[in-house]
Amino acid sequence: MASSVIPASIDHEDIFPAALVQGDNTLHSVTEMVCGVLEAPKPPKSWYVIFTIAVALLGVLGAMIVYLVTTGVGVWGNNQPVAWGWPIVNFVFWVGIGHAGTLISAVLFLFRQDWRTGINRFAEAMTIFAVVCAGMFPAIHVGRIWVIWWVFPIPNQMSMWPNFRSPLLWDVFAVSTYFSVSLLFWYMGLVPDLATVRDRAKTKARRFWYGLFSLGWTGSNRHWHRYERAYLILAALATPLVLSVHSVVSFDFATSQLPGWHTTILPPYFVAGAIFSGFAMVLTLSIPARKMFGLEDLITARHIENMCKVIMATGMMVGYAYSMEFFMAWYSGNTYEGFAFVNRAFGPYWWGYWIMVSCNVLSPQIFWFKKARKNLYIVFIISIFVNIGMWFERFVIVVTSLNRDFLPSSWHYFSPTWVDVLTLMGSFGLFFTLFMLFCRYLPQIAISEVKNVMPQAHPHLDNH
Amino acid sequence: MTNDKNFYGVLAEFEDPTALCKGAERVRDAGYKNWDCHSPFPVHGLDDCMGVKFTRLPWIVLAMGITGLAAGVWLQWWTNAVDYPYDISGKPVWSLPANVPVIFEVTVLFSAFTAFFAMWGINGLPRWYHPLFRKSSFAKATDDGFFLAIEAKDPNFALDRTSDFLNTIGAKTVEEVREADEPAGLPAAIKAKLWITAAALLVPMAMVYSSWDATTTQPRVHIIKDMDKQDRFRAQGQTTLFADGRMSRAQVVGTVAEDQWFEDSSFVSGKDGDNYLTKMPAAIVVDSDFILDGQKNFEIFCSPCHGAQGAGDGMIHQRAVTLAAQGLAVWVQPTNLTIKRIMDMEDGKLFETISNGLNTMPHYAAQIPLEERWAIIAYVRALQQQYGDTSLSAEELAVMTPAARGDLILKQQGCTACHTTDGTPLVGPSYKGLIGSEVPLISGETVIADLAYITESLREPLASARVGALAGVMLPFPQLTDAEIADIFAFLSTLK
Amino acid sequence: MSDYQFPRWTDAVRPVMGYAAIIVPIYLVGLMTFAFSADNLNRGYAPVQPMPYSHALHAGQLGIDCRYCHNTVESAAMAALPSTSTCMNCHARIRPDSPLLAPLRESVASGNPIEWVRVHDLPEFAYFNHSAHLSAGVGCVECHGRVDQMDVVRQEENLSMSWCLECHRDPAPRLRPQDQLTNLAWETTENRELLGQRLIAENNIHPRQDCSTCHR
Amino acid sequence: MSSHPISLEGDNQAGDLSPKVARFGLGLAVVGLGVGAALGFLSNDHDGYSHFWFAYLIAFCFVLTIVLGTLFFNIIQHLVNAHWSVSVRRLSELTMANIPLLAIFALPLLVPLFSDDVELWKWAAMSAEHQGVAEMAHDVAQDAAAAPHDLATELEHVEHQHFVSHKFPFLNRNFFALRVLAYFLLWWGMARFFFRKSVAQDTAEGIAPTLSMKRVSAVAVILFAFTISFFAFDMLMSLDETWFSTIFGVYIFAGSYLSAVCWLVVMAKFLHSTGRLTKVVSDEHFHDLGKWMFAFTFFWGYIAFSQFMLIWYANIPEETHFFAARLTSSWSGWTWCLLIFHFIIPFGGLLSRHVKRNTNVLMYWAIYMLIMHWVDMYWLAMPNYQRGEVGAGNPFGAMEVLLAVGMLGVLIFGIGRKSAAQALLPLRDPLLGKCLKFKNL
Repeated sequence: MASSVIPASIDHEDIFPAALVQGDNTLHSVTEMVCGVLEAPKPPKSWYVIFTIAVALLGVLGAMIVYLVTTGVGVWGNNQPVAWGWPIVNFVFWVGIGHAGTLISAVLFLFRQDWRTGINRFAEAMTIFAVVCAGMFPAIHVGRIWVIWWVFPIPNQMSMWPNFRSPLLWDVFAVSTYFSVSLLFWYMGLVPDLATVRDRAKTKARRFWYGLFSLGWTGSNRHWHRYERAYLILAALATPLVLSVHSVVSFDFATSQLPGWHTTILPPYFVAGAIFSGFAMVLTLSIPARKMFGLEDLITARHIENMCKVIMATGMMVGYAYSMEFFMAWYSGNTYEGFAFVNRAFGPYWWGYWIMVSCNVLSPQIFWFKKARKNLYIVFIISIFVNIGMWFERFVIVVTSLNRDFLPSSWHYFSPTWVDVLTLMGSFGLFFTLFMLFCRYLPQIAISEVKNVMPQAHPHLDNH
Repeated sequence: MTNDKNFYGVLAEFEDPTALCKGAERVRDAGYKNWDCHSPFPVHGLDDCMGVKFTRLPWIVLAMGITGLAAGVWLQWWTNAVDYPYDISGKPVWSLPANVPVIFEVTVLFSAFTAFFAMWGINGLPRWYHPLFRKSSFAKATDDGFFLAIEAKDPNFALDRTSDFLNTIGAKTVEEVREADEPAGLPAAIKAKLWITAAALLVPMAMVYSSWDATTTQPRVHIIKDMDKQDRFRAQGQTTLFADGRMSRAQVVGTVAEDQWFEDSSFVSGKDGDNYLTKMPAAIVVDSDFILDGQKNFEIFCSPCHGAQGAGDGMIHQRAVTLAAQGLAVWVQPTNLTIKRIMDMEDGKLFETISNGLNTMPHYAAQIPLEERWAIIAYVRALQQQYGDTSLSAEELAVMTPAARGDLILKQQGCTACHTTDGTPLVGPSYKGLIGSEVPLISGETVIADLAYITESLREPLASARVGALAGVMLPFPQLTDAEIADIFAFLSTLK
Repeated sequence: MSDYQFPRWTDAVRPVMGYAAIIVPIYLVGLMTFAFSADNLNRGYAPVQPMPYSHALHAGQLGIDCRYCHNTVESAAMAALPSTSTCMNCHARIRPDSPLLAPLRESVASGNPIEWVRVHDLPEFAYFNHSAHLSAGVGCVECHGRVDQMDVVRQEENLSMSWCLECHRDPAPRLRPQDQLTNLAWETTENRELLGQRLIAENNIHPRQDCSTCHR
Repeated sequence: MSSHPISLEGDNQAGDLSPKVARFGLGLAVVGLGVGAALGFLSNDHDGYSHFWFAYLIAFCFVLTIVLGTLFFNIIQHLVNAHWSVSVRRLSELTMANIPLLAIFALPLLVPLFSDDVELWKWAAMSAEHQGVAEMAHDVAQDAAAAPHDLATELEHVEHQHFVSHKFPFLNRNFFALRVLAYFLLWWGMARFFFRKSVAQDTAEGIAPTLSMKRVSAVAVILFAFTISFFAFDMLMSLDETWFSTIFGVYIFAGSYLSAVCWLVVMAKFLHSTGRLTKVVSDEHFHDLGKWMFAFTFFWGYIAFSQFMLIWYANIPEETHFFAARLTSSWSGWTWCLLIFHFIIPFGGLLSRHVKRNTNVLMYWAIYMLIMHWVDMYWLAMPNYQRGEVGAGNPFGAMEVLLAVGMLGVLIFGIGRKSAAQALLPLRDPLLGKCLKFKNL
């Protein structure tokens, strides 16, 4: 008979990972560390540098939008047959970035992955800002942005209603629901931390504003009880929601009959791709930010390593989808499908395709090595690669499928105009402006959640 | 219980989560109802220690989720299948598979909003004022402090006893908490503003109520004017392109449009050379459809004056007569189309009359297309067959007296439309007492009305026009023979 | 810590917020539904015309057919406004000196048309053809109302897209025999639906509902 | 961090239960497969016992997907270092260890594969008598000259032939057999590795076996993804030789993992009823298994909906015939049944935490979902039987049920035999302590 006693004192990093809060921290020092960032009289110099660049780019975005609206969408490279060019690529790219936030805050919460606490606030903020950037592109893509309200079922003078059978309208509902729910989720998580900032406030203005938004939170346990339940419910709702949002984005393409777009694996493939790109963006942001604001104790090497693993896994899923698409394109016997995929790899946009494959499938393979996962420089570079690769994935899907459609006489090589390029750059300006403001004025780390995973937080009760 | 209205309760601080849990168990067991713990993070296990009942939040969310599901279904069904169904990409207007994504999103939206707002609602937040905030030590509750507060309104509460109790169960410190010494109700100024806002909200509603279906001289409000008005050509519009500002352009002088050219020019003119056509142009086949077309156009364009049966008694005539009596119109009765003169008139002459007008009748070439003018003539002929004069035979005429023949001729030629026999002046002078009277002519002369005068008035009415008459109104009657004029004279001579 | 505290009366704000959370959305939706309704915004337009022409007198009392003046209506997309000469058919002799008709006489003298104000004005991205509707058997009254009773012409229907589509989806109850098109007062004892069905079958009427029907 | 030593009270050995279970399984297998086969062979409906082979394939895929699901359950728990599942992991290991046994029951499928008389995989016979499209077109032209009225039908046939013959390099008898062999070898290899290492950990001093399982799991998950996808394409999707769907592998995976979790619930509950593992597999573990059931009911619905909606929406003939056949014929009843009973009802039923924590109710849901998984397999495969023929119905009777039960009997027999040699839980797993302590929020 085998022993019925579990071996004690077995310690191994792979099975029992390092503590989530490094260093000799107490509950109070965690508060100090996080609140210190926004209570400091001045942010670090690098903050000013990045913020200035971001605001400048935001100005470029504003100028581009004004130019677009006053002149018309002809200033873009979009034309037949690539009528869905650059803006939709950017839309899908930004929505995808957004997904990691929900994944970290909701899905990892459901999977009881404690390590999410260090980065979830970050990721949720990133989600919201990315969705803002994403939502902008279809809005300006309609050309007449002053009639964008037509997509909502609002009583109006035409006595018309939107067409709910259109995937584009599903998008409107999916993205706006996603934005609303993400915002609620993010704000809900912020409330106890805002209360912390409120209670430490040194000025009347801070006490008023943080007080206003912390809703009079007292840390009451009866409140915490419902709060945690609501948090769980929101997480449980956000998980299928995040699935649905990028699935709906994929439906924009997959419900059509265009070879290269119409394939049934697109919904889960898009979701995996979104998580993939989102995690890469979280890494891109958190590696410099933890340095800039001195949060290395809270966003630890373990967090970064875990994110690398997620990137590798989702990168593999994306690779699986690439190969399934190729196999089915051949297996179906459909000549058009076959052509579309050969055209992807060896057509006029072959470079886009191979950038995508090498960035998305090949580059994360380095994370098989623990040393690579531990090396911040490598991780940072790969995360940038993945961002680039995922942008190119959307470019490949949108542009290569459209530029050689069924009618060879209408084949046309799409190239972006300077307005296209500056608009994309400007959207990064919007993103980073919001992000920098967030870093400066709101707690970057979920203080109460981090405290909750510290050993001090657990009551030692004999009767349990 | 305490009688001090402003006394809130006592606040105890504990060392750590463990102490708090143990303390909470004791407070629970002591039977307190109105009390709570405060900690910077949710202490797991504390719920059991406090005896917190499991929240009903999930059930509320479920109920609202189902509501959202129903709302999603209803929204799409109502908008796309009932209120505004239209055909897009061949999908049925009510096609569930395509509606699933939005149903799902709306369900999640409702559920998530409910989870969020119901949670704050049940928690009684936002509540910016709280007596506990008045204790500076309580700031630690969101940092690293663990507190337990018992409210004074708890039936078990007694200040000393409760404080001692808290001390015995491991509290680090115990403090008394009082409400702020200020009124709890809304200040009057804010109340007034709220009422004003509420009243102001009624204004837009009143505006909508008053504008509903109201007659206005202002053009409709188009919220998005986008492309409503375009710089493009539209019939009868205005333009800056041409000097006269008209978009509709006149035909270039000296040109004939393709559809205006006819091999048979009589179709356009009603004349064959200098002679009027006596029958329809060769291109026209008169059948019942053609006559019905003629009827329609007759009723549109002719009947207002000539009357539905062509008797010259249309609604315009009747109104004009009334107005003429007041001196507001200068009116000649429209010709009765069923008299012999018109029956005898050539088709070509009738066509010319419709096209170019005659005497007081305006021209209708601009209003009535060519072929329909011919159709009107066909219909007029049909009217004449039904209501027109039936001519007497030569034998019958021969046995009549000359005066009787003259009476008949006047009626057949339509003279009685303007001239009466009883002395009443109409457009023209009455025939009564005419013969033998002195007639002042517009030329200044005066003549005796005799056979020669009557003959001249019928042959050349303009030359013998008398003072006070509407010169040029009366038509010449060249078709009358001398014998017929003699008969007319004989009839007129009887009217003394 | 600064000693700023929210005043105690902020507690009383909460019930107000609760009511507002319920009332404001209902209020906004209700207001928008009625305020932006085509029935509210589009109907009732009765512009002041350059001279007081009464359809009630001419078309109603005198019974002049609509087509006497709007004579292109059966053959063209647009129902033409009458030229001055059409007016002068009668008014050369009836009320020739009326001061109300001064613009008419000026128009004759100058050769410039009278600038009538368009009442039923569709947006220019919507194509509408009068002749097609008349030949299908849609009477004037279906869109223009009882013009023969109006001293000043007024837009009775909202002319919105969904209003157009209502009839395109279900034309039967709005069809009438060809000889009653301009008879605004026409009534029949026959069931309009059945009559319409019969006319649809007889005249092969299939109103189109695709976008390019009107947006071409 | 380390775990506290926790003494495990109660019986965690199968002991004398193993032979009983094995005997029960054997009986079930003999009766089910025997009578089922007899029914099939007695009612030869003039098409080479095709009906029987369809029923056999359905039963086989039904059980095999459960087993593959448990294999994946194992791999993924090691990959993500999960602690909650340690108490039921041995149950999944006992299930997945039966892959070689099931491989034996794949052998009979060689009959329909290589027989020209049986119409199971229609491409099999077609690939054997493969005629080039050009030759066929030539024949059609000649036939058309003789009998012009048949031209449309003939051309349709050529078009069909074109789509199918294009795949012959992939879909032919030998390569198919070779591929299936490869899948089973790979699965066997993985199952064997994880089973042996896990058993080795029971007696090991350190945690070396656990660490090596963790290392291998990353590679295993990739292998698993591709093998189960291509297995799904080969065994089930190719039943309709012209149809294709890129998501099909994921669809089969979703059903597979769902049924595996259900199977674990049933096993754990059965062991509870015999007084085993009562202290080890607690309500918390059932709650988590219930969450997986709920999550994968949803995930299955999501994948099934994605596949259906995209094909329905685009409505391209070569794809849409799959759903057209299942929505417009007598199969529509089964399709609605799948939507309502495989998704909507269990979704509602498993939503509440009270259901997930009530082990009796949860077990009924698990059994229910296993039945629905069989319906799923039946719905995928059976409409291809007598496809397109006049009067083709949806044959469902004792034979289908008996074969499925018999195949389950095989699995139970295998589990019974495997369970004799070691404990019913990984005794010295380093995460077991954490597993026994955690509580759901």
